[in-house]
Amino acid sequence: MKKIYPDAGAALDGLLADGMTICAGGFGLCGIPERLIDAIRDSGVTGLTVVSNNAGIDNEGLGKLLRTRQIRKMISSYVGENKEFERQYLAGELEVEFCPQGTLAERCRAGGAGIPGFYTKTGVGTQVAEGKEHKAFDGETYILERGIRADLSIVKGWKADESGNLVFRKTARNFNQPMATAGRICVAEVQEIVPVGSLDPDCIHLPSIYVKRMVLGAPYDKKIEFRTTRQREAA
Amino acid sequence: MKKIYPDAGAALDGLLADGMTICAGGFGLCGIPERLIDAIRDSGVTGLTVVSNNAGIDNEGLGKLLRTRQIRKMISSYVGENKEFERQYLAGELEVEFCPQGTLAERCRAGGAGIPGFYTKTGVGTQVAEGKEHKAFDGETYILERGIRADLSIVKGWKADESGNLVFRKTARNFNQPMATAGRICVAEVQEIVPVGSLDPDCIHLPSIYVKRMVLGAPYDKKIEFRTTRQREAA
Amino acid sequence: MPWDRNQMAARAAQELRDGYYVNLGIGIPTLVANNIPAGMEVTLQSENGMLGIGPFPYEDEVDPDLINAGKQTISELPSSSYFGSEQSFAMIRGGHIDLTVLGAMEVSEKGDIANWMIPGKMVKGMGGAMDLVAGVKKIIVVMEHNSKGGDPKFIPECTLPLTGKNVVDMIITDLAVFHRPDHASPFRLIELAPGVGAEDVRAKTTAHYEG
Amino acid sequence: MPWDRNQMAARAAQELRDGYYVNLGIGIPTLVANNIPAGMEVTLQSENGMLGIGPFPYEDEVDPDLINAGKQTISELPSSSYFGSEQSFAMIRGGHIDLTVLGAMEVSEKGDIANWMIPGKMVKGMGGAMDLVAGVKKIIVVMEHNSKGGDPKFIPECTLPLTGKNVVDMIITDLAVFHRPDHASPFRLIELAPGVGAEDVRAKTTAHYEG
Repeated sequence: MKKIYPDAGAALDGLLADGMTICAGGFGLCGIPERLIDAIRDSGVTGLTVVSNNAGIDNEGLGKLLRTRQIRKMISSYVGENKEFERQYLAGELEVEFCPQGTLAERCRAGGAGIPGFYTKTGVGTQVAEGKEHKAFDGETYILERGIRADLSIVKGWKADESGNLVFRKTARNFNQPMATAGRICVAEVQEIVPVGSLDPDCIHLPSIYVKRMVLGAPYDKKIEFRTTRQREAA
Repeated sequence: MKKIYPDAGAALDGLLADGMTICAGGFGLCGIPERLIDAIRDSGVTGLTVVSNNAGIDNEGLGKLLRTRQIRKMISSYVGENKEFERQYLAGELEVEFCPQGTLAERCRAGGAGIPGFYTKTGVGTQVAEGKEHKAFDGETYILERGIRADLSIVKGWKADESGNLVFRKTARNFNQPMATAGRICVAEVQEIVPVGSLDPDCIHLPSIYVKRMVLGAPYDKKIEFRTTRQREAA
Repeated sequence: MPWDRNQMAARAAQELRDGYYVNLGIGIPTLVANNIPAGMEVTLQSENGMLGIGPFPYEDEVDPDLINAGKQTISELPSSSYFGSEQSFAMIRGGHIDLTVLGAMEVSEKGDIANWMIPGKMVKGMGGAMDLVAGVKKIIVVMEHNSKGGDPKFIPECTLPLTGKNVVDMIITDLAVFHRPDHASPFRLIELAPGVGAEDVRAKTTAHYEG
Repeated sequence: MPWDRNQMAARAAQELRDGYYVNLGIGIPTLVANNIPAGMEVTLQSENGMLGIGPFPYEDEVDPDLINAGKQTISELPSSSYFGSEQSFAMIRGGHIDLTVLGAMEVSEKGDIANWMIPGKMVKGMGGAMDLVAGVKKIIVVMEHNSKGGDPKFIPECTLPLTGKNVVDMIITDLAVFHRPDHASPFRLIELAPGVGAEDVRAKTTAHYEG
């Protein structure tokens, strides 16, 4: 069972269809599946619903698929920093479902865990609660949120072993973990593929069962949205 | 903020009360909080509801608290291998709520994550579903299960750093992870306490926010329920 | 001649496919692990939090922190990973496990299964069985065709408390194999143990099935 | 003289306690990190999956894989840990974070908060704000007492879409501090910026409060 594909296009072969739903990992431009986004753009697939915390920036990350008008709908918590998004949204060309960030993460984890719905306090009394079932538990009001299942998950890892066990690095883990579980199939791109046995079995972030196909995406030219630094004090 | 206590009794000081609910980690005798169970026994606290996948065996693990009659009710998925349990249960002295193992793990995770209820297919059409709300999602029937919150969680870790970041070892992780989050306060016992900075921040199984008090429990004399081995083939 | 325990397990192993992730129950199902075809990659899950179960350990490798869901000591493989129970069952309940092989006391013609409780006897609990039958993609039951007293176990309606309703895809007994392509279809007899006649099976079964 | 941004942050920092786990919003709340009393251990959470936020990195330490929820590059501490977004918000929503300090456009006298959306303007989304106000144990709002146009921001009823209903515990403005002991009680004026009179505050506030 070979999970390693020669490039992102090959790894997505047979998995793309117009109108499909895709769960994408990443937070801002941190830990986004760059190669797989490029391959989706190159495939020309259209009418996509994309579940992702953010929508990239102009021509970076999912911004690339917005520019080519391949995305019909975004399910996201925060979409600032993207002029093309703003233009399409205000022109009514792009549908957006805003979902609180924690609810979004939990909805994807739930979908991946066989949970079609769960109750949360987040959003009670706000626009987010409109049209949703309300229920009281122990005297407090909660709303029902739905688990999300997608046709495909695309995620970015740091290292994978040849069997598909995957680890992330620092805050590039973020949504990659829950998104990976929500797709009927998950394709991962990683910076490094190591032999089976090289990773500590106690420290696998995403067990191999979730990773059906993978591709070596390096070298990466990781973009930074806000480079903030401090000065070394003079000696 | 010192989280390290000199012994298990001290770590539980002020946290125990008759009739309280305790979430306990472990699977069988693997990864159980032995020292904390001993300290609870020695405290004499009684009328406990204990949420634990198993109930120990005769005079090991939670079996110790059954023997002393400190437990009023167990919420568990499997309680074989325990004669005293059987006696008390059949005599009506011990209340038992059977909960499917996955539902139990999810209920504790949910409780710890602010989710008072979630839907699952597990148990639909069985005794477990009786009296529970049924709801259809996309044409399939699910039942509502409740999140569990406890007054106290007791867990067993492998290594902790001084700030309370905790890692588990192999299958001794099991229920320790979800149980740790479900308690209003969590006390951990570990085999080793290492300086802050010794653990890989990408490989922390239980971040320090969950561990409010801890105690060095070593040396451990870990019990094995079923020692199964194979023979080396003759050279 | 009816199949013995190992032959039943071998028959179940024929349902394995390369790349499958599989959970095996206690008893005969455990023997399926010894019958994985050479060259096929099958990864075994243990619901107490492990993917990639290795063989029983050598005496000097026994590790109390490394057990399977039957609480037996086991070993790890280079591809193994460990996780918590919540993650383990997210895998199972989320439909990520391809196949499970389980024992049963009764299976009904509608695919109901009873394998956790006999009222009046000491009740030990369902463990992870209800999660497995509710969540795994394909459910294979391996059981003796008749009880020790000679009673059919593949029956019109279960008499014991259920583990799951309308969940079983395939039944492998010592006499025959029954299968259904989906949960709306009836079971069909698709295979007989060598020397066992279809009438034999019919006579020892009260469930309705085709073929 | 009204408090400046840093003084408001310093006032919020007085609410910190040793051992607290805290999430700080963007803007003035971020400045609270610079005002943690010496010798007090306070751990900062970043909702994109980190506990133990360090200072901004030196130029040669910048790491694209290490950012905060505002997408700024940051550094780690020896006690830091990383986790996924589902775990990060399990922490937040499960009530494990002791305190959050947030900015706001409006707060109502009932403790409602609006800080994510102005209808008619481009909507960017709520990010993690709704989760924070729903889940964190204590919610402190730090905001200017009046808008740039002079309108009160602590008002009887929010006019903007809410982020959370009846969730705010304390309001720190450039003029005063309001607090309530629980969510059934009204806010009480508990402190004034130096040289600011209670009547000043009253004149610039439309919300009902005590004290």
